Amino acid sequence: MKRRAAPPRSIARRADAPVDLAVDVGPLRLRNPVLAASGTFGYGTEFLPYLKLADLGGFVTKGLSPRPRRGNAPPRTCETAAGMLNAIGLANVGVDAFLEEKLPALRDCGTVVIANVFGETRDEYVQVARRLNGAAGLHGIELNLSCPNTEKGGIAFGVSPPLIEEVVGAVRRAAPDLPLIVKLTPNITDIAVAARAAKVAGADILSLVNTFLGMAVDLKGRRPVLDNVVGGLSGPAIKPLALYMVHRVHREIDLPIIGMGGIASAVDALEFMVAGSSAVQVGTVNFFDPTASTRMVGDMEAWCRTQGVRRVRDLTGTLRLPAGMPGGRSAP
Amino acid sequence: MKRRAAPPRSIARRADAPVDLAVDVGPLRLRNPVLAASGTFGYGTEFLPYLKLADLGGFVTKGLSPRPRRGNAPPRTCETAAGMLNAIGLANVGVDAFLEEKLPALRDCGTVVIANVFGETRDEYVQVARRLNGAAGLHGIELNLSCPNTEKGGIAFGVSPPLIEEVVGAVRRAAPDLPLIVKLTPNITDIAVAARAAKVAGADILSLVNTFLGMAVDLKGRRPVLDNVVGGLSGPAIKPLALYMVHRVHREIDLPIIGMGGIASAVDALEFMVAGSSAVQVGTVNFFDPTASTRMVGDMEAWCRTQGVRRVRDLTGTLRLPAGMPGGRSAP
Amino acid sequence: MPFDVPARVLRHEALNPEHFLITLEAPRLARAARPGQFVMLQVREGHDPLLRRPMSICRVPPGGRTVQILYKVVGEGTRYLSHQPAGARLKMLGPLGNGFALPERAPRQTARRVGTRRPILVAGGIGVAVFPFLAETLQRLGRRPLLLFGARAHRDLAGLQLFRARRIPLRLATEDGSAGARGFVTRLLEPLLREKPRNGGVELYVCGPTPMMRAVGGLAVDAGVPCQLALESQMPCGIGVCLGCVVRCAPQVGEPVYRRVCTEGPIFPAAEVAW
Amino acid sequence: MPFDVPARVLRHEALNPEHFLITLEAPRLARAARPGQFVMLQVREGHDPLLRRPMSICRVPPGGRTVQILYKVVGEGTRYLSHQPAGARLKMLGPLGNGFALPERAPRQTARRVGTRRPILVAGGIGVAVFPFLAETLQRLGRRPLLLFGARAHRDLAGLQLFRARRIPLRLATEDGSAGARGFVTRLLEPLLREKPRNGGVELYVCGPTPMMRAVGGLAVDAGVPCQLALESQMPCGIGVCLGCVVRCAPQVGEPVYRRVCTEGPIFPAAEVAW
Ligand SMILES: Cc1cc2nc3c(=O)[nH]c(=O)nc-3n(C[C@H](O)[C@H](O)[C@H](O)COP(=O)(O)OP(=O)(O)OC[C@H]3O[C@@H](n4cnc5c(N)ncnc54)[C@H](O)[C@@H]3O)c2cc1C
Ligand SMILES: Cc1cc2nc3c(=O)[nH]c(=O)nc-3n(C[C@H](O)[C@H](O)[C@H](O)COP(=O)(O)OP(=O)(O)OC[C@H]3O[C@@H](n4cnc5c(N)ncnc54)[C@H](O)[C@@H]3O)c2cc1C
Ligand SMILES: Cc1cc2nc3c(=O)[nH]c(=O)nc-3n(C[C@H](O)[C@H](O)[C@H](O)COP(=O)(O)O)c2cc1C
Ligand SMILES: Cc1cc2nc3c(=O)[nH]c(=O)nc-3n(C[C@H](O)[C@H](O)[C@H](O)COP(=O)(O)O)c2cc1C
Ligand code: FES
Ligand code: FES
Repeated sequence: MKRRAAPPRSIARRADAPVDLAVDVGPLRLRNPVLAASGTFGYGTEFLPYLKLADLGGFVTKGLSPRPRRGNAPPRTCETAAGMLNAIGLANVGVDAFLEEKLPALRDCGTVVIANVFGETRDEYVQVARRLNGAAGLHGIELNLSCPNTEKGGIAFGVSPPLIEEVVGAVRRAAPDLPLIVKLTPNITDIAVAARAAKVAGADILSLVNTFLGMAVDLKGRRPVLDNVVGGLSGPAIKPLALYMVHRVHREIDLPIIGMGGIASAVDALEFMVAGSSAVQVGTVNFFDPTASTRMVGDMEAWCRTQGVRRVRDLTGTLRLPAGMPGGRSAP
Repeated sequence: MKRRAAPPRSIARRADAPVDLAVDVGPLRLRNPVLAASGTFGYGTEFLPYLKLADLGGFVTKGLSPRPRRGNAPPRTCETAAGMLNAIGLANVGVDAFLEEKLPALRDCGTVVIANVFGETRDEYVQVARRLNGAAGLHGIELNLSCPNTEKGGIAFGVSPPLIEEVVGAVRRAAPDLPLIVKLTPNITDIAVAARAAKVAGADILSLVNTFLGMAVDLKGRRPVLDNVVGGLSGPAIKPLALYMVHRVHREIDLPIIGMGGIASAVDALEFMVAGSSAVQVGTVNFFDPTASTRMVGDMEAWCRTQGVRRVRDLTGTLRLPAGMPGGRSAP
Repeated sequence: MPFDVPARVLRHEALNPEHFLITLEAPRLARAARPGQFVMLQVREGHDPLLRRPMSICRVPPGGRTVQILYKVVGEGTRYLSHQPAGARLKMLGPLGNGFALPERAPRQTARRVGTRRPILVAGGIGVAVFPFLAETLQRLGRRPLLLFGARAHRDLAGLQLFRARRIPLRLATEDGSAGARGFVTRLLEPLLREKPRNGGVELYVCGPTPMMRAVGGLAVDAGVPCQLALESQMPCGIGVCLGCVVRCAPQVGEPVYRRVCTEGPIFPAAEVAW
Repeated sequence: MPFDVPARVLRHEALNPEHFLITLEAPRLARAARPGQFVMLQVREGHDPLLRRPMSICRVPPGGRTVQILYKVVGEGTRYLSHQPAGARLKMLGPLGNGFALPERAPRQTARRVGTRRPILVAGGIGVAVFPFLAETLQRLGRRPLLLFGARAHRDLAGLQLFRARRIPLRLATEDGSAGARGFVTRLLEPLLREKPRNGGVELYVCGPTPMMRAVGGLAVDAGVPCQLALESQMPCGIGVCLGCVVRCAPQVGEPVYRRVCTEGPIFPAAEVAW
């Protein structure tokens, strides 16, 4: 009697079992690890024609300031090899309009809403955070530390550990009720130093990375392409750099990480998790593939199922390093 | 009497006049501004099947150490979006074999030969530089400051201004006869600080940038792709970052610059010149297009001719910034 | 309501070495489209180039299941697009943007009545791509559009057959005089603006390079003639979230503001744009 | 001496959904090619992917003006390559690498003489691509090559017709038993190595996935049979300058060293490789 062997039961069961995509990121509990990144998802409702917000782990709003800002003069963007530069100049509706017009529209959106916050001075950060603290329907705030400090000659908050401690500590006190994500700038010699300062000052979660400083030149015009001269580089081009920074911070600092930088597929996202992220944000991909974020969630689940990973959160920080190399070698 | 107007004489003459591609870069005089970058051009002779070395402005050898090094275990490279990671581990034949076997073969190559130098300690840099000083057929040395200092816990020389001053000063004294190019690492908060230290210590020329620290993950294996874990990112992906750094150093430091990072065409190269480079190096493009460097020289000349640029050196630093923005705005 | 669809290339014609007319299958998108709207079109797979390209909806051919795009190869992205064979699938997002404000349907008997403005479509170069759909729609609304079309040279006057097939009257100008009047398209427009308004005068629909739109918009504002400009701008997203595509506008009251060309536009009243 | 040429695609056949045979016009390159050498082939224009792909020279068809490459779609690069239509031009650099060390031409009368080893070509999966050129060359040298070909399943046994057309004897193995013997290619090889050497015994030419080459190389070294491995490795440049492609080798004397697969290889004696 010949018959085909059935697959061993355990494997069969494993392949059918639903994958648990939920992740805990410090105080935040997310349905799945995929959030849309600040500045690439508007105030959320812009994407309603393309996806269900409830299918996302969450999203982060465009950066909010105390008052509305119209931003930089155009041209504000420029495409580069596998990336893009932007110098939007942090245009936004301001925190009041956000609370009055944008947030109420998200009341039943079914996902985690995080407000991205910036200021040109410590007090501006504090003003925005204080207004947001306790707002109904808001699940957390993310501090954008890439903003230049106009009181300190324009140096970005995020490159100076004392400034980081100052602004993070002040915001922590101003918005005690909200999970506090501190978003690090990559334009620094050692990002772990910034991460440590954020932790000391009370961050619940770290998110990294923001854009890399870059420039494009209009050769015939002998001019910068961007009216602002300098812009921030994002997109697949920066993925290896961002992945390294996530790895480094994960090895050095004991805080949950939301990783980002060039993620365009579920595989990219899962690589960030293996390198130490508890969740990820997707930014530039939303521009060239507006349904990418939710498709990524589905692809993530499919990948986990075929690989026998039952809880996606089990992947975080599972990178196996060569023996004797806890932080990775350093000379390339 | 109707006749077609002849083009004005001055324009006609300009279009036919040969373009002067020669550039002076500090003490170096180059036939044209295109050099091949260290680590991407072997010891020069490897490219003889593809191009005439004499058609290049010059080239830089693979980095040389006091003794031969076999480098890191494979895998050593990984392709990324519009870029690649490498962790070769500075494999090289050693300075003695270079002087005995490689350099003599270049005696009549007709172009400028620059030796790239590194060490794991200050003394190793000095040893190599001293051996090279006065070598026949060598036109300059380029110090690779991206190398980790094994005496200082593996921190790269190039991220510490005191270490930069120390090693550059020592090499300056050890090789007083050779033009000294100091090659900066981009993995630093403000590259102008490193540039300043190099200048203070006696650099003749700055070259920038070396590769950016990055990583790739093998998702299924939960392993880093590179055996060395970390690698250096190069190729078109990094061009906007490198261009910005050239711009920044050019505005801040008064030393001639050799710019590089992702250059793949004559337009790319000329953009680096407009941003402040006196010459450029081309690296990764040599891998995927081995005749790119010399074709670039031809394309550069053609571009200058159609644009009425008679001396390519006139382009250096011609970037026109918006009024009131000498260093460029900083918040993207 | 826009749709993001993997649209199949049904036809891809080279009108001349630089200009192409591509027909893409996308029924829901085609049905929703209005003149002046655009799509974000993937030019090939992968990350080079990274971003989709904004392209006007040139026509919705009869049947309403396809859209046509008329484009010019100006850089790498459009060059890659031109290599796409029939059968390929390209992601296409649209219809996007506000579209032209259209006149009301003219009842047959009043088509030439006083008070009905004659639509003048003013095209510069590849800006003409937005007009076939508009012209056909205006015809259906009982109007008699006239196309003024200026370009560098004869070979840049692409897509004329799309207008001739619908018997839309057209006047041409080229900078080098190789077809039509020599000079800019404003040479064709100025006499029309000076004419004593008959039958309600004219209204302008304009698309072309920025200097041309600036000039035409200025003439229209000076002449007090309604004028809609179809603006171009760098558009990373096309859906209003990146804030990259803004143009400076001077609203009737208040400070100049930046408006998103992809969302508040791409069609703006000439009087609003404060370049 | 290698050449870098913009080679025209003359034919491009899908052997099955995953395997393709592409014929490229490149006369000088074709004339210079020897079995076991490879090319660096651009898969499409632009920077995605950035690097060219190393591909064995599968055959130089009669006429000597073209090269054929047999490849499998395993990732984005090979997938883009598979979309290249006839007529496209792809940059191709080659011939590169050392190629197989070939036996001397056997004078007719001595072809089966004692002391002449029979060439056994051991292929795993797409590793077979390097063997048609080698097999034809060995035939021309008066040898009688035998192909042992193992793969995952029937559909992975690509390119058999290239051997059958030359009447090269072959034995097959598949892991799932869907064609030939069930199991690894070593199952075909082991009995041959155990056979009492007739007529000088055998010599091995091997190309396949690393674990397979490791296994076959080990068997050969143990049996004292000459064995050349055609290695694979990540190859950014293919011309010896990036030092990215190295493999650990244990030379007869001295410390293990890293050798460049692209330049010192891709063909290495099995005894030298110290994985
Ligand atoms: C709303 C809108 C509708 C358009 N409709 C058409 C059309 O129907 N037919 C047509 O041929 N062209 C149209 N364009 C212009 C078209 O988008 C550009 O020609 C195209 O993006 C150029 O891409 P490229 O890669 O070939 O050129 P490159 O110059 O290499 O592109 C580099 C970058 O600049 C952007 N870019 C370049 N030129 C323009 C431009 N004029 N406008 C906007 N972005 C630009 C590209 O998107 C890309 O990000 C339209 C533009 C807009 C904004
Ligand atoms: C000397 C040599 C000869 C080869 N000959 C053939 C051949 O005749 N037919 C054939 O189908 N394949 C051959 N290969 C393997 C072929 O180069 C890879 O399958 C191909 O590079 C995969 O590219 P991809 O973008 O589709 O895959 P991806 O996996 O997406 O490629 C990602 C990166 O990995 C590299 N890579 C992936 N797999 C390999 C591999 N096995 N070897 C080397 N680099 C790899 C790619 O070059 C690229 O840089 C050969 C490899 C070498 C080194
Ligand atoms: C157009 C644009 C606007 C952005 N605006 C913000 C912002 O307001 N606040 C912020 O913290 N990050 C902002 N970012 C950074 C992104 O949130 C993200 O950190 C970065 O783009 C890297 O991810 P990516 O490569 O997936 O885009 C912006 C990015 C882009 C491209
Ligand atoms: C494989 C590889 C090896 C390199 N080796 C060296 C080296 O030995 N010394 C050095 O100073 N830079 C080295 N570099 C850096 C290059 O010279 C160059 O600075 C960098 O790649 C950026 O330029 P690119 O984007 O044009 O490649 C290496 C780069 C690559 C890709
Ligand atoms: S293109 Fe992104 S907002 Fe208009
Ligand atoms: S592939 Fe570059 S040295 Fe071999």
